Amino acid sequence: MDESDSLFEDTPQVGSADRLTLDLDGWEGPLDLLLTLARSQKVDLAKISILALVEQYLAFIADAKKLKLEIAADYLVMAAWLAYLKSCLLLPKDPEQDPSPEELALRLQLRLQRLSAMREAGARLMARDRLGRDVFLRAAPEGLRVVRKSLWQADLYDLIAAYGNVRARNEPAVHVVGRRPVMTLDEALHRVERLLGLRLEWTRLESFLPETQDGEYRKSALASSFVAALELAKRGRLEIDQEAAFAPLFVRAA
Amino acid sequence: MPDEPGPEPLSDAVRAVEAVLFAAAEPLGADEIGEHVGQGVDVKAALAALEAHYAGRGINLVERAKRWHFQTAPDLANLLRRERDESRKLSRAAVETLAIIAYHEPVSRAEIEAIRGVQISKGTLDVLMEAGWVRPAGRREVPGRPLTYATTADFLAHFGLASRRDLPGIDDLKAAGLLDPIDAAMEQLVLETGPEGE
Amino acid sequence: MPDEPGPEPLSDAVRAVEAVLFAAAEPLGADEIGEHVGQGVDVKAALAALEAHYAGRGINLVERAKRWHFQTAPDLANLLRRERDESRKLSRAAVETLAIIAYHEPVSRAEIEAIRGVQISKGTLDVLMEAGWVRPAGRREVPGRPLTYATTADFLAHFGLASRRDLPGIDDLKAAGLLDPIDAAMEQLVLETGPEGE
Repeated sequence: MDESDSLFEDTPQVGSADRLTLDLDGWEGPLDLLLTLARSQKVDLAKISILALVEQYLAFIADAKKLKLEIAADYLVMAAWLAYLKSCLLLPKDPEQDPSPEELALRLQLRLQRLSAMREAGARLMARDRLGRDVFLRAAPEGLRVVRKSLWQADLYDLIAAYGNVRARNEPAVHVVGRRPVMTLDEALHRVERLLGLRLEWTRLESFLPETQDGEYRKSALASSFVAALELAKRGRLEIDQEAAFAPLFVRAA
Repeated sequence: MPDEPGPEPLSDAVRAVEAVLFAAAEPLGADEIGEHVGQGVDVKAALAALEAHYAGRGINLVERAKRWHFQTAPDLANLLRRERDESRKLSRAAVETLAIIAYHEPVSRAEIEAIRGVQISKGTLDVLMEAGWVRPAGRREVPGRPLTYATTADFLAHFGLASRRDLPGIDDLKAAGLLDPIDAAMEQLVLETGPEGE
Repeated sequence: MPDEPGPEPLSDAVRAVEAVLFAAAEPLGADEIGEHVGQGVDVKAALAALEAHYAGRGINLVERAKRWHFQTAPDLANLLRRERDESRKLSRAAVETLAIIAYHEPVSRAEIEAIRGVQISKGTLDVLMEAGWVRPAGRREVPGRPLTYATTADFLAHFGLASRRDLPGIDDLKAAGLLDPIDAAMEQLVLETGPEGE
């Protein structure tokens, strides 16, 4: 709020362009300064002499320069533009010039009128009976309250289904392991040892398995027979040969 | 408006006292009012006039312990507190808890949790009590003296039950397929991972 | 008390609306009042009756931006104004910016700057928005899509305006074309004075 504190209260009042109480920081830009100068003409802004206003402004800036005041660039830009406008207004009319100097002067006048109108509107707003300054609300209102009351919804089916869920969820679970046909290791050892006596050459391990249609039992028998073959090999009772990984296993009596 | 008289010319004193009391943050004594409205104002008379004026209105001027303030007429207090009903579906946790209480009452919170297999939050029981379906039902005479809960008459009325005996038994539930373990397992998964948990 | 009539029988509607508005912490619209006083109450008629009743009193019922509130009568400001209430003065930049927004809304920052002839610092709009008087009012559908600003209901309430039509002198400014952009005003002037040259 850099501009908020400094700019409102201490706006310099300039009676005329001649009597300078120079503080360019006091204006909010060239348009503000122009408006202040225009008001010193004491006529309706619609009837103001733009040429006179230009003279006032240029004189003001010249004085500021004489006093070696630092002048912000935008004031100098405005001065240059106004000097140009002045020369256009004074020179013989050039019909080719667009926009015409009269139009430029009129635009400047309209801008000043608008700024002036808003400045007055602002002042009138501020002078109104303002809440908290001139008029007051009730300081301690009881306040209105809206109490939200929940109407809970559930029906009987929800209720009994929920109970069913709870009970089902926490019903003690009984796990029954199904009986599966297996060939025990002992059985396989016995069987391989017995059959081995009948085979003299390399024989595939699978040929030791019993004839069966039961895939589960066959798998069990194969696994048990393999372990039995390893056990018998360890005891030096047979040899095992396999040409490659996952290739068929061959056994023969040692 | 037949019942609203047109503006009457009021004394400055009455207007001033009225405004000062209205804008005051606290009840004011006659002295304090006098400090605001200035010397030479008959504050007491103004207060009496205002008290009479507001006696039948929506707001009254009242004196409490020699201090005065405006307040809403007591018979209109209900207007200041407006209730808005909002229909809300009970959460699954709340329905289950309610069901367990209904089947097992009186039942303590620990027992509810044991049956549910899941902890219940304080809010769940609060909701059920706010709904008027569950009430505290005394303490159980065991170590810790836990509070037990039971259902209310409103509960029976809301669910259309003549008595708790009307609740279907376990066998009925089984027959209705409500004890199907696979569904229950799925429900359990949903409960643990779903957004509806407590 | 010759100037204070005795209590008159009031309609329930008037009493209820009076109580609700008195108790409300914020200005209320007719709809909101209706929600409190219930169906079947002619809120508008009650408001009109109350507005008339309080017109000459120490407190007044006023409408601001279609919302109603009680406030103290402006002529009693001197009794109620406390030193600490003297609100910080707005800077001239802020006052002008506020006026430009109020009279031209919605208006972009560039348009405000064009009227004031200087850039506005970021802080100026912030101060007005912080006061709750100005709000962003959407973007203008032109290249760059500049944000526009407008005033709020609080602005109208603070400055005692029922609506923007009550802005001081707005009709005259409108009639004089002083709220139109300069280009539009120039065209208008050319039309009025007839084509020159060409």
